[in-house]
Amino acid sequence: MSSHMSEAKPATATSVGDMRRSAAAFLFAGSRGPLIGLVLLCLVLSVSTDTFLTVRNILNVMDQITVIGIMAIGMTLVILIGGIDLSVGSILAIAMMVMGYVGHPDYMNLSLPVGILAGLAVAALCGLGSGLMITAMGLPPFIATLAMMSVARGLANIITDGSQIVGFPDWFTSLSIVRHFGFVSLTVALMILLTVATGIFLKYRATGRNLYAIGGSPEVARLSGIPVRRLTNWVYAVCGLLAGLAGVVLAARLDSVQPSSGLGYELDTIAAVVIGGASLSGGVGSIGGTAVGVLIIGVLRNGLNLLGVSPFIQQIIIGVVIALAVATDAWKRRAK
Amino acid sequence: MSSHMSEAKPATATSVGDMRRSAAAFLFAGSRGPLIGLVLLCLVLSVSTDTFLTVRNILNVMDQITVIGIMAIGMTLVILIGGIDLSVGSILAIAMMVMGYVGHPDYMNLSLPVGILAGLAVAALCGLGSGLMITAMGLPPFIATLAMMSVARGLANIITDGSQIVGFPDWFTSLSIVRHFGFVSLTVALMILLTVATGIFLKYRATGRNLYAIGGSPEVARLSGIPVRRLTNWVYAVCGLLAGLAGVVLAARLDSVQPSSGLGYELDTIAAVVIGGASLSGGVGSIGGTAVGVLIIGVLRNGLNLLGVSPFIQQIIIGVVIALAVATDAWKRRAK
Amino acid sequence: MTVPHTIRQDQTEGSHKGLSVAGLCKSFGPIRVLTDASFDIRPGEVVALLGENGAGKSTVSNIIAGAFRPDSGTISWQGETYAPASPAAAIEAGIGMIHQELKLLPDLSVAENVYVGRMLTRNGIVDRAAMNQNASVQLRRLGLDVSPDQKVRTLRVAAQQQVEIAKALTLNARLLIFDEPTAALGSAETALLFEQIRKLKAEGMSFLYISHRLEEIAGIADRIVVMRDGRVVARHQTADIPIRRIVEDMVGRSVDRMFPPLHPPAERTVLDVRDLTSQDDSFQDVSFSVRAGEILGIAGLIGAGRTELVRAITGADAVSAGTVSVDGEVVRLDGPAAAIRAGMVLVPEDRKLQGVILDQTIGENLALGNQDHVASSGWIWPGAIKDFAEKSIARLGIKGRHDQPAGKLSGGNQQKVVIAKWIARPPKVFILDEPTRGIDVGARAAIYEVIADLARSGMAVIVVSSDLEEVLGLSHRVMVISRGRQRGILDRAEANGVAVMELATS
Amino acid sequence: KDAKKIGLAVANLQANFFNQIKQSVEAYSKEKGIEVVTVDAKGDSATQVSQVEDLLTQGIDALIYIPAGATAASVPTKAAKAAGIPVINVDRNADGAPGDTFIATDSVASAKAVCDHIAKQAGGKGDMLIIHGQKGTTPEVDRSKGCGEALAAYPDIKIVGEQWSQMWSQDEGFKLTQDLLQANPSVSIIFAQADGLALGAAQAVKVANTGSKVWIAGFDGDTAALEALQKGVFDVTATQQTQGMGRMAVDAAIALVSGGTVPAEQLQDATLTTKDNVEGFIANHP
Ligand SMILES: Nc1ncnc2c1ncn2[C@@H]1O[C@H](COP(=O)(O)OP(=O)(O)OP(=O)(O)O)[C@@H](O)[C@H]1O
Ligand SMILES: Nc1ncnc2c1ncn2[C@@H]1O[C@H](COP(=O)(O)OP(=O)(O)OP(=O)(O)O)[C@@H](O)[C@H]1O
Ligand SMILES: O[C@@H]1[C@H](O)[C@H](O)CO[C@H]1O
Ligand SMILES: [Mg+2]
Ligand SMILES: [Mg+2]
Repeated sequence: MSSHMSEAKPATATSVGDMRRSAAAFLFAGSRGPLIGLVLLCLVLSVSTDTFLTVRNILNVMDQITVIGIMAIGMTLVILIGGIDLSVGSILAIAMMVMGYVGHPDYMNLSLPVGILAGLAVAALCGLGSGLMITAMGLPPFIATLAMMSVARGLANIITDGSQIVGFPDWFTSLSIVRHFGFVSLTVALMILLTVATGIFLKYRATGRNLYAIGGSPEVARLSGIPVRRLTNWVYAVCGLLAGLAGVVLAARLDSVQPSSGLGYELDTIAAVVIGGASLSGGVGSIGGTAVGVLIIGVLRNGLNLLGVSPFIQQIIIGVVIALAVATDAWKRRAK
Repeated sequence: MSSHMSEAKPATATSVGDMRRSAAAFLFAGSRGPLIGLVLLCLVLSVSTDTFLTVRNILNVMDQITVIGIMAIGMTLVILIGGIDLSVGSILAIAMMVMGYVGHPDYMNLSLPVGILAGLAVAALCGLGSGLMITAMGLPPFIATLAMMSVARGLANIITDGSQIVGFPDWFTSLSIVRHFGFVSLTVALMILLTVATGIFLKYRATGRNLYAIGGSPEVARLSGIPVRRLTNWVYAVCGLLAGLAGVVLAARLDSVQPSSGLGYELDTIAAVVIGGASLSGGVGSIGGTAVGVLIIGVLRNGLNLLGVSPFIQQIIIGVVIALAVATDAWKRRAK
Repeated sequence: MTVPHTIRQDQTEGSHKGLSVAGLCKSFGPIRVLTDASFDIRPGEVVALLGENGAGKSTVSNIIAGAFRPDSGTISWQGETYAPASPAAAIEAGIGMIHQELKLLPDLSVAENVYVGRMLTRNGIVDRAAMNQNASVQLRRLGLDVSPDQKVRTLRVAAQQQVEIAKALTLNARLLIFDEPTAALGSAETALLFEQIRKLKAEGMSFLYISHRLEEIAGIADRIVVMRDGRVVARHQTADIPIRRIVEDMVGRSVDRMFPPLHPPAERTVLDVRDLTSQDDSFQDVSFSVRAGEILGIAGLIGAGRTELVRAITGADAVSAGTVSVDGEVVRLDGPAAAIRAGMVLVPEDRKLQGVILDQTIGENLALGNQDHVASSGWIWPGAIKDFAEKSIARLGIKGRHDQPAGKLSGGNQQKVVIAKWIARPPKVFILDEPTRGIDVGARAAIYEVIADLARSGMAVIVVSSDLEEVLGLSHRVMVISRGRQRGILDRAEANGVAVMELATS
Repeated sequence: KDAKKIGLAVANLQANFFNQIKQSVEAYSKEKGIEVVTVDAKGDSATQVSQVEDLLTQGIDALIYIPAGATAASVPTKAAKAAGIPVINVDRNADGAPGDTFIATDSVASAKAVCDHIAKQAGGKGDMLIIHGQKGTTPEVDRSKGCGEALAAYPDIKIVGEQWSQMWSQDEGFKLTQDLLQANPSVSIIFAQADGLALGAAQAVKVANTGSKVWIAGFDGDTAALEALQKGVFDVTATQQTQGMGRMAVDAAIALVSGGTVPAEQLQDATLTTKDNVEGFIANHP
C-alpha cells in the first residue's frame, strides 16, 4: 500500500495554486493556445495600427461579432454533447423572414414584437425538429441538421417568394445602434448576458454538467441515469432558438430581412467553437473558449481591414492564423 | 478447451448464404437504406415523368454528378480514417486556376497538358499540407482543412487577381461532351473507373483495409504496426489530388476557370459520403455507399427539375428525402 | 462432455426481501445468450457469480441493472416484481452496477465521475466542495489518493477502476453488482475493497460479485452461483468450496494442472535491453536480457512502471536513453512498426483502447497484424481473412464468429482475439501485459499452454502480471520493478511470494 | 480639404464587373496619389456593414460603395453620413438612403436594347429563359424592367422559366440554366442579366446538346466575355463603362471631399455589343 500512496503524492500537492489555476482552466478549458493567440493578435494590431485600440473600434468589433457570438453559444452546447448543427444559418434566415412577415406593415402587420416572438418560436421548433430526427429517428446529427438546413432555407424563401423585406421601426434598429451607458448597445449586452449565463449554467448547474457527460459518452450517461434523449432534444431546440435570436439581431443591424441571410454561417460558427478548444467528438469545450474563438475571428477580420490588407491576402492570413492559434494549444498538450 | 470448441458450432453454420450476403454488405456497407431510397426515387420519377427514364437524361445525370462524384471518392477515404476535409472546394478552384494560368495562351501558355499536371500537383500538395498540419502539428482535421480552405481560396484568387480565364482548346472541352461508344463521355468514364478502382483498393488491398483500421481506432492501428501518420498524409494528398481532378473536369465542362468555383462543394461532398452510410467518426463506409449518396443527390435534383418543381420547394423536398433515405437505414439497424 | 449436475434447491427461494431472479432468457439476434438464469441474493449477503467467459454473467447483471431487457423471466426485488426500464429506474430502485468495461468520462473530474447523473447541488448550484470532499473520503478508503479535481483521463487503469468502485459505493444502493472489480487491481487494493464490502454488508447491503480470480472468492463471498452456457449449473451454500470443484462446475469437466511444465531455455540471447530510461521518468536504467525459449516474468505493484517499460521496448512510447536489440541487432525505437518488423509484439494492457477495434469484426481484427498471412503481394481476399480467422478462433477457443464485431464479444474473448492476433506471425519476442486479465480459468490454462508453447518454439517471452501466482508459475525468471527501478531478477528456484513482495515494496 | 484615403466597399470581387471597377479605382487613384482601401463582402450584406464600419474607423475621407445585396444598402450610407464622410454609390443604390451621387449604367435602357436585339434575332418568337441577377438589387430590378418593356412588343415570345442567382457567377449561370433546360428543352432564347451568367448559360446549352440554335444575351462586357462573344459563344451584350465609372467615382470623391458638388445621379450608357463591333472593346475597354 504505502508504496503507491507515495506515488500519487505529486498529484495532491500545491492545492491552492491548483485551485486558482483550475478555475481559469475551467473557464477557458482547452483554449489557452487560442487565448494566447488572441492576446498576441491584439498586441500586434495595437502596435501596427493607431485605430485598433480605440474604444470606438472595440465597440465596433463587439457589434460585428454579435450575430456569430449568439449562434456560437448554442453551437457550443450542441458540440459539447457530441453533435453538430449545420442548420443555424438557415434557421437564422427563417426566423428573420417569419419576423418580417408577421411584423411588417407590408405583410401581416401584427406588430413587430409579435413578429419577433413568432420568429423565435419557429426557430426553436426547427431546432427541436433536428433534435427529434436525431433522438427519435436515429439519424446522425450531421444528416438531421443538413436536412433541416435545406428545409428551413426553402421555407424561408417561400414566405416572401425570395424577396427581402426592408425597413423596420426606429426602436428596433436602434437596439443594435444606440450605445447605452455610453458604450454598449442592447444587442451586444444581450450577447454578453447570454454568454455569462450559459457559462454559469454549464459550470454550476447539474444539467450543464450532464451535457459534458453526454458528450463524453452517451452510453455512460444513460447508464448513470441521465435522460440523454430529452436533453439532446432540448439542446437542439435551444441552439435553434439562439440562431433565431441571432436572426433578430441581424435584422436590427441591417434594418431588413432577406431569405438568403446566414448562408455559410454554420461553418463560421462551428469554426469559432472549435478554435475555442471544443472537440467535435464531444465532452470537451467551454463558453470561455468559444468567446475566444469568436473574438479571434472577429478581431482578425477587423484588424486586417484596418491594416488595409487586400481581400485575397486576407483569406490567406486568416487561414494561417487559425491554424497557428490552435496549433500552439496542440503543441502544449503534446509537450506535457 | 474442448468445451468451448463445441460452443462455436452454431455460429459457423449457414456460411454460403452468409458469404454472398457479406459481399453485398461490404460493397454497400451501411447504405442499404439509402440504396432502397435511391431505387424508390428512380421508380417514382420513372412513373411521374416521361423524360427521366431516357438514355439521354440518365447520361445527363451522370455528367452532372461527375465533379461531386470524383471529389466524393477522396472524401470517402478521408472520412473512413476518421477525418474530414473542408478544403476540397477551394482546392478544386486553385487547381483550375493553376491549370488555366500555366496552360492558357493569355498567360504562361505552356500548353494545356502541362497546365493540367501543374494544377493536379498543386492540388495534391495542398492536400498533403492539410495532412501535415494534422500529423505533424497535431491540429484537428476540421481546423487544418478549414485553414487550408481559406488559404487555397486566397491563392486561387491571387493567381489572376480574381479574374476568370475563358476558352480552352476543343479537345479539352470535348472530354466532357463527346460521348464515346455512343454513350459515355471521357470524364464520366474517368469517374466510373476511379470509383471502381477505389472500391477494389478498399476491399482487396491490405492498405485499403488499413484505412478502416485507422478509422476504427488509430491507437490500435498504430500498435499493430500500421504507419498511421504516413497513411494519413497520403489520404489527404489523394483527396486533394482528386479535388484537383474534379477541378479539371469542371473546367472542361464550363470551358473556363474561375477562382470562385467550388464554393460550398465541401458540404455537398461530405453529405454524399455520409448519406452513403459512412460514419463521421471513422471506420465505417464504402465506395458503393458513396456512389449511392452521390446518385441520390444527383437524381433528386434532376428529377425535381424534370417535374418543374420550384427551386424553393426543391430545397424542402431534398431535405426531407435525405432524412428519409438515411432514416430507413437507421430504423433497420435499430430493429436488429 | 456435458457432466450432468444436480442443482441443490435453495430452500428459502422467494421468501426473503432481497433479489430473486427466475428463468431469465435473453438472445442477441440469433444468438441465445441466457437460457435459464435463476438465483437469489438475500439482504446482507455477498453472492459470487462465477462462470467461463461468455457464460452470461455480465448479461444477467445488465438485466438486473436495467441496461438490457430480458426476453422472458422475472425478477423480484424487496418483495415486489421488478422490471427496470432503464438504468435510471434501477438506480431509483436501489440497485447499482459497476460494469466490466470501465464506464467513465475521461474529460470530467474524478469527483464528477463519481457523481455523474446525480450531482450534489445546493440551491440549484453544483456543490463542488461537497462532491470533492465525499469523493476524496470514499477514494481514500479504497486506497486511492488523487485530487478529486483531476481529470479521469490522467489516471492509470487501476485508479480508474477505483473511481468506478467509489461511484458505486456512493450510490446508496441496497444491492450492488460488481462485474470484475478487481481485474485491474493489485492485492492491496483488493483487500481495501473487501473491507468496504464487509462494512456495507454489515449494514444490510447485498452484493452480486463477479470475478475470475477464484482464490479471492472464499475471502469475500457467502455463497456461490455458477453459470455455464447461459444457465445456472450450480449453487453452493458456502463459499468455502475447493477451487477445483468450482472450476469443474464452470467448465463442465475436470481441469488438470494449471501451469504447463517449463522447458529449459536455449543459450542464445534473443532480446537484450540496455540502460533503458523512459522520457517521462516512469522507469530508469533498466537492463536485462531474455533467451530463446525463456519466459521472463515482470512483477511489481500497480504503478511501478511495468506497462511503460514494455510499451517502450515495443516502440509504443518514446525513450530518452538506452537500447533494445533483437538477435544482436539494435532496434530503432521510433514506433511499433519498426519493433514489429524486428520481431517484437505486445499484447497491451488495455484491450478496449489498445487491443481491439470494437466496431470491426473478429476477422478484421485478426487480419490487422497479419497481413503476411492473409494477403499476397498486398492483395487480400475476404475468404483468406475468414479462413485465417477461423483457424485462430479454433486455436484459442474464442467464442464468436469471424464476422461478428469484436465489441460484441465477452471481455475475456476480446482478450483472446488480441493474443491470437500476434501468435500467427510468429514473432521472436512475445510480450504480454496482464495477459489473463478478465479471462476465465479454463481459458487461462489454455493461454498458459500457448505461452509455454511459444517459448518452447524458441521465442523469448515476457509476461507482465499483477497476479503473483501467475508470474511465479509461468516464468523461468522474475524481474521485479518498483517505482520505476529494476530491483532484481529472481531465478525460478528463488522466486517465491515473499521474495518478490520484498523487492516490490523496496 | 484634399482626399488622401478612399474606402472602396465591393459587393463581390468574384464578379468580373466589380473586379474591373476595383482595378480602375485603384489604378486611377494611384495616378492621383490617393490611397485606396478595398474590402470584399463576398455577397453578404452583414459582412459589408462590418467592413464599412472598419473603413470608417480607419479615417477614410470618402466611401465608394457598391452595396452587396439589397437589404443592407442603407445602413452603411447612414453610418458614413453620420461620420461626415461623403458616399459615392456605384452600380446600386438604396431608396431610403441614397449616396451623394449614384454612378451606374442606365440598365433599363440598355436591357431594353439587349432584349430587343435578341428577340429580333430569334425571329420574334420562341420559348425564353431569364437568368436574373441577385434578387432585389438595382441592376436586377432595372434590367428585368427594361427587358420586360422590350418583350412587350413580341407577343409570340413566351417566358417559360426564370431563376435568380446569388453571386452573378458563371457556375451559377451554368447550374440554373441546366436545371431550367431539363424542364424546358424547347427553349430558344436566353437573357442572362450578367455576362458571367450568360457564359454559364451558353455552356449549359452546349453541354445539353439540344441541336437547335439558342440565342443568348448577356450584360456587362466582361473582359473574358467579350472574347467569347467574338468567338460566337453567345450573341449579344451591353458593354458597361467600367473603367470610366471607376474613374468617375474617384473624381466624384475628390470633388465631394473638397466641398464641391456632383449631380445626384450620373447614369452612363452601355453599348450594345455584338460580334460586329466587339473588337474595339477588346482592344480598349471603356
Ligand atoms: N450486445 C451483444 N450482442 C451480441 N452478443 C452479445 C452481446 N453482448 C454479449 N453477447 C454475447 O453473449 C454471451 C455472454 O456474454 P457475457 O458478457 O454475459 O459473458 P460473461 O459471462 O460476462 O463473460 P466474461 O467473463 O468474459 O465477461 C457472449 O457469447 C457474448 O459474445
Ligand atoms: N496515463 C497516465 N498519466 C499519468 N501518469 C501515469 C499514466 N500512466 C502511468 N502513469 C504513471 O507511470 C508510472 C508507471 O505506470 P504503469 O502503468 O507503467 O505501471 P504498471 O506497473 O504497469 O502498473 P499497472 O498495473 O497499473 O499497469 C506510475 O507512476 C504511474 O502513476
Ligand atoms: O451590374 C452588375 C453586373 O452586372 C455584375 O456582373 C454583377 O453585379 C451587378 O450589379
Ligand atoms: Mg462479463
Ligand atoms: Mg500495467
